[in-house]
Amino acid sequence: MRIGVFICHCGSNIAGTVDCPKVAAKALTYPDVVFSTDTMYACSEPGQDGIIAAVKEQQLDGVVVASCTPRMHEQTFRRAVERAGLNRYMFEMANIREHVSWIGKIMEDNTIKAQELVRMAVEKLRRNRPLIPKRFETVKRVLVIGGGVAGIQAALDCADGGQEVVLIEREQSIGGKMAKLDKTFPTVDCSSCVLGPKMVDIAQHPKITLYACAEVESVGGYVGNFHITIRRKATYVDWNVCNGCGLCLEKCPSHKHPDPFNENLCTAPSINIPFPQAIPKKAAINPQSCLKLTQGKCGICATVCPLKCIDYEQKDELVDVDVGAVIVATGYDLFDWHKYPQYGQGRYPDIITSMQYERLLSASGPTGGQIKRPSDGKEPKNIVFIQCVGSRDRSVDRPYCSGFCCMYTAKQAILTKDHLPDSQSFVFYMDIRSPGKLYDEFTRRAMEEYGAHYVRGRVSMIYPQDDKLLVRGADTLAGTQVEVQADLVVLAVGAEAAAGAAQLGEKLRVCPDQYGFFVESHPKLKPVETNTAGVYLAGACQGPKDIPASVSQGSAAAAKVLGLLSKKELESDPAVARVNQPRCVGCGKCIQTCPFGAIKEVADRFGNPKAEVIDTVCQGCGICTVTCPQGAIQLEHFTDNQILAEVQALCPPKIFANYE
Amino acid sequence: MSPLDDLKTAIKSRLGELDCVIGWEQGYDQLHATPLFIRSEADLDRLVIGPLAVHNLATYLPGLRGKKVGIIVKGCDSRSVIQLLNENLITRDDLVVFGLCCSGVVSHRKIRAALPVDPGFVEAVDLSTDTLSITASGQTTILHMADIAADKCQICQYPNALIADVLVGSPQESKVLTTLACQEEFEAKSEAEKFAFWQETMSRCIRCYACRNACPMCVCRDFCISTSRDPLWLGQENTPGENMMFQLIHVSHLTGRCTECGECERACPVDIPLLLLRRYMNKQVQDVFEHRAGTALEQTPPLLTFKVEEEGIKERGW
Amino acid sequence: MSPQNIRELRIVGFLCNWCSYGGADTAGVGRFVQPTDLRIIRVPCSGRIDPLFIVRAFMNGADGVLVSGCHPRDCHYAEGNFYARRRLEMLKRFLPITGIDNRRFEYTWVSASEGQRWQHVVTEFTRGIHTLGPAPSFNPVSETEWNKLAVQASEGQGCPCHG
Amino acid sequence: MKYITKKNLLRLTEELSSVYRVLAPVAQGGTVTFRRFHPGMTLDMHSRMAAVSAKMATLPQTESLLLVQRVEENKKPELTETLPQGKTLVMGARPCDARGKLLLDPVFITEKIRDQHFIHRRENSIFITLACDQPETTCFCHSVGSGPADTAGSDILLTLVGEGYVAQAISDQGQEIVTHSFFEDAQDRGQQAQAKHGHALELMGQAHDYSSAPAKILERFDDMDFWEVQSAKCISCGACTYMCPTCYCFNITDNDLGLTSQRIRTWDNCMSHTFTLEASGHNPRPTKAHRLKNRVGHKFSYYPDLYGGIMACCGCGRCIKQCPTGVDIRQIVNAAQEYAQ
Repeated sequence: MRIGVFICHCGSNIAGTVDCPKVAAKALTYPDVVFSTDTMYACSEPGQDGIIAAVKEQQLDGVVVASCTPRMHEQTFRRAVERAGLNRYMFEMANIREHVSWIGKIMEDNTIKAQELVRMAVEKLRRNRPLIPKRFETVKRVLVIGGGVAGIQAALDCADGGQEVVLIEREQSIGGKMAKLDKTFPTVDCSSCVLGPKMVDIAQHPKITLYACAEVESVGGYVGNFHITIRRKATYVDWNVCNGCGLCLEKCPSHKHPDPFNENLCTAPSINIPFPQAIPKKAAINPQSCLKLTQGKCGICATVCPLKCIDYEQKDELVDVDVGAVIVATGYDLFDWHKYPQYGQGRYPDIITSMQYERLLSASGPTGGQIKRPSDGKEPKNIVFIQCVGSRDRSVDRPYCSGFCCMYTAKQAILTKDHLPDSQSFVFYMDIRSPGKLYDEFTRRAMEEYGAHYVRGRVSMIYPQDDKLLVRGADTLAGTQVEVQADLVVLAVGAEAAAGAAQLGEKLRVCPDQYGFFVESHPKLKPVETNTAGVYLAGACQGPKDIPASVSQGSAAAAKVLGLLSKKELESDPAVARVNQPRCVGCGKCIQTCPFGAIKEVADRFGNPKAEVIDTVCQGCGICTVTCPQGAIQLEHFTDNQILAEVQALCPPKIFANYE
Repeated sequence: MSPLDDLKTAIKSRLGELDCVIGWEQGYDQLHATPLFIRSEADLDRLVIGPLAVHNLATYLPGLRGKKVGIIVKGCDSRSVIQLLNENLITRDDLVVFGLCCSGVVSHRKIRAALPVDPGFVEAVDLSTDTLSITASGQTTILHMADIAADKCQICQYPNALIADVLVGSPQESKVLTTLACQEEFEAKSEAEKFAFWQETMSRCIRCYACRNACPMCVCRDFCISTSRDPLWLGQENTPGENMMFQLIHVSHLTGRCTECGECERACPVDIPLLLLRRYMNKQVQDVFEHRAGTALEQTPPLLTFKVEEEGIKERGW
Repeated sequence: MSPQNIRELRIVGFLCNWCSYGGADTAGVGRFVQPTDLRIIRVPCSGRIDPLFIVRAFMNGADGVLVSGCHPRDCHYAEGNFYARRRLEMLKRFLPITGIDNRRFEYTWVSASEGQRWQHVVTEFTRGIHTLGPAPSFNPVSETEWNKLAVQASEGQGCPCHG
Repeated sequence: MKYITKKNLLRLTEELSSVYRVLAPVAQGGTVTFRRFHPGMTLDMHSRMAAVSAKMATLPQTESLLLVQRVEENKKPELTETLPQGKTLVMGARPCDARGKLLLDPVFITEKIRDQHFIHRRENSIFITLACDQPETTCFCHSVGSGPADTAGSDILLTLVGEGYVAQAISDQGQEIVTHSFFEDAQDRGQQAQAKHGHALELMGQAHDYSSAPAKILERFDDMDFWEVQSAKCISCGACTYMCPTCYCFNITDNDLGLTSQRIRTWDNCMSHTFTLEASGHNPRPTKAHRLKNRVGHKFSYYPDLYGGIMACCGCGRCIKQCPTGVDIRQIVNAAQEYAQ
């Protein structure tokens, strides 16, 4: 083998604390190394050209680059060696920046360490072999999970791009959180006027199939060929027939249960259509409160329905779809503010959440757009908004900023003034975070034009005083305590990961971060990709986001999917497990431990059981390789011999001239 | 009828449907038994059972896959059969298990140690319930079974076959003792002492792989990673280090699978106390996973599964 | 191999690509200074780490071995670290019987964002290994040591019932 | 004839160990093996026959053949041949050990091939052998042309008489050693030794006639049913070959360790699957039946066919005595000899 070694200075990033020429010189004494040099920036165009030229001139058949972390530039250099005519797997990287130059102070130690890491890479490379990917076709269909604004945007963009789309929504209607909002910042335009047409487009698009009241039951397969089973929950109404006339809603005698769409500010009938613009506009029975389903009596809806579409016997239904890609747009939930003792933990009805306040502001809400406080229905005069409820607070394990609360609080202060010109808004805030187009101007308008009184400080306590709430807090700018007699307190609750995200993540093999939001492939360069090929993220399931950002991500994810499915064939990663069948004793331990079901039992020509890897399903984790006692199943590119070579390079065994 | 007669009758009635039944017969002298492959009723006459029938015959089963065989098992051997079944390495339908209720077997090593000179020329052996009398080179020595019983028998918890189509003999009680003094004594040594012990012990290992090939759970056999080039885990050089490495490969691969039958140690031609390692590992498995290999059908070896919350594992905090 | 810097001991790290290797990168990006003894081998998943790699490192003279993977439940491959935890725990518990001090081996979980934690783990582990000093070599390294071994053997030291 | 007390023999061994690499039977962990002897150690000549033969004196289990080293300043690797050094003395070998040694000669020293490593050891080793006064059940040296007091291959033959040994110098080198002052005249102990030799042979009983074995085994060559029955209880380990004084098969391995590499020769074992495994994955001896056939066949048929009728077996019985499952090579050869359709 002829190996070339390139030691990158990375400007002074590496060369500052590693003697790069010395590392390069030492590499020439390593076995099979025929060429070694140091280079200023290996990843730059001249750097890559240098590698390509050396491969050609020196007839190299393997390349080692010692530079930054392979997580940064492994792909870059693999493409470079490919351009030079080598297989992309005949390349190894030694991480002498993040793991050496940036963490060690002593030049001498760093240089020795860099030399050893290069030596290790050389020993690994000596045992590499060219790997050729397999090609396979893709299913031209996309699954979008979640019908909030991000999911809607993604579905429409995919469908407009010519792909079939299956959109599933857990709730009875699509629209998500945005459908509940009254107005949106910073333009203060009507939320449903913006969203409504898009929801209708979903219903009418010939390429989109919508399943509401549906969830992902199971996921099989792999990028380009996912097999999805969808559970359509029983609605007890035949949606093929229901035309959403609403007669059943009017006649339903059981309407005492809280209405979740209205944030439990009012009640709803047991058979319901959540809001007038709902898509699909179909009635569904709540099995927890329906008298017929809980007690076996009633049945009025079935009697009044002109289309006879009520079916109390309806069962959940499983639907199988094959898709080539999945977009996850499952959104977020609101922080449960009851964890805070200082806000009364629910004892005071006039402390409400920002989302409840949206419903009070909304013309289609329980009060018809009149701001009336829950306790006595009076119009409030002094309204206190408290920001960062469940944001930027380590004590409740929510150290992150939810990002949009500053903006919607400003919006609500503005709308309050519009609704109640005599009112006075107070906003307790920590910092105003409004870094968006026209955002800062918007918050200033709330203060300057709408007279909202912004107090920088936290609220320490709220307690009732007569029919009012006394809000006590600090004004950290003035350095004083402040007290406000409030008629209504609105908590700007933060965002948290949606309930059920963890379970969905497990099915899709998408990791949640420590707060339950899904982790993107790279925080900067791959913001909508996940580590599972073919699964993409859109909207707040990846982290708190406002509407413009969610819509952008929806489009971005759609663009990624369209790019993926525009390819006739995909290539599978060849660094997968492979079975050396003569060595396999057919015990099936690998099959037992594979998390992906990527190994199946086959019979050899003598009928003996043997393991076989399904290339496209294997994700390359290597659990099987450790499970197999006879080492018959080896993860390509990370074989036992390759890793052992690295161990031996670091810990060379003692050699004896005489063993007697 | 004696258990041996019961056993012969039972085997006779099943022999027709089987390729062979594996049992024991007398070996090169009266003191040593050797495995017997019974293929005809004539072979059956040579069958012996008892304290000299030391071999765990389950070792042969994976190699006979695809054939219908019968096997005679002691309590400890039956654990190996169960473990092999649990690991899908043998087929229950192809197997007829003749179970014994075992009162223990001898340790030839202990017999040797009890005699001044190796009993190389055995003239007569006389067995009673509690004693073994050996006449060798003209001298007769009477040994007490309790002194020469194999270590595993002194702490035996499973004297009666746990799996059997036919069970002969009267069931025996499990032993009160569950740990061996010598094991505890060894474990109590300092790390440096243990290190030195293995260094010098492994310096006499000849890497003949008798321990591996006698082990009923070493099912890789011809494809053991210690003799392959790809993967290349082990050098061919006979140094204490490589010899120890082999033993550690063996133990590692037995984690949660070892049935503690002791065949490895018994097979070792240079008497390396390999069970010191096995028993310790098994104890760890028992402590962490509450698992004892081969004691129940349908068990999953603990390294082939996991729990999201591991009650038995306390990780180091940093 | 060049004569090693005597200030350093031989510490081998096995890190999963997705979390801990990334965590070590993050520590680098943050310029979190660490002892230089550690040499990191990158593997796709902690589930790829055969405990025998660690044994091999020790038999070849490693003074310490550090394994790190994704936090439980955060495995890129969903289950790899769950298997790894069982395998590595058994190795850690087993080592004492071989005479290898099991403080020389640790396994832990570090996520890609925990650069500081990585710095802490490396610093602490390295400090621990330095406290223990160089590991003894299983193979005698000189003629005298071979001789010592032979004499030791004839003295029958070792297992009380087999010695 | 000379005589040396047990105590003096130990002192002699200690003295010799400064000149020779002395291999001697040493008790360790309940067993006895040949080990490098150093002053301060005790000999265990009698408690039992050493588990492993003294073969390593002339054919060590591991030996270095070549070293390849990369030196930093020099890009070209340096290649060194590592020939054995010094002299070896085996104390307390048994006649079968000494006899076994001779059986390796025609293999390693031929007209075409002269194995320098073997030749060096062969020419620089001395065997001080202890005659057996008590044969074991597994012993059959007298059936393969040897006996409990066989002097072939030995330099000195010791016979236990009283609290010491009658020493009979066989070779010139042996003669030189017995001139040492530790030795006294044997006087009438010489006759006692002779008597012991005769008694030991008598105890062994009738010798078995193996002369028909080469042909008879060859007749069974294609009869795999025969070999499957014979090998049923074999577990295909290598204990028999590694303990055998006459098994000489070896393997040569290159340990590629990058900066330093080594070519080593190690004992190989025909019971192993890898012994005949071909690069293609094909194995001409796929089962233990094939392998055991080879081992028995080689010792009692192919070797004698090549080397003038001498069996490649010294009858020490280690393979029988220490086989984990009690495979008895005598029974297999008998079965072939007595085979009737």
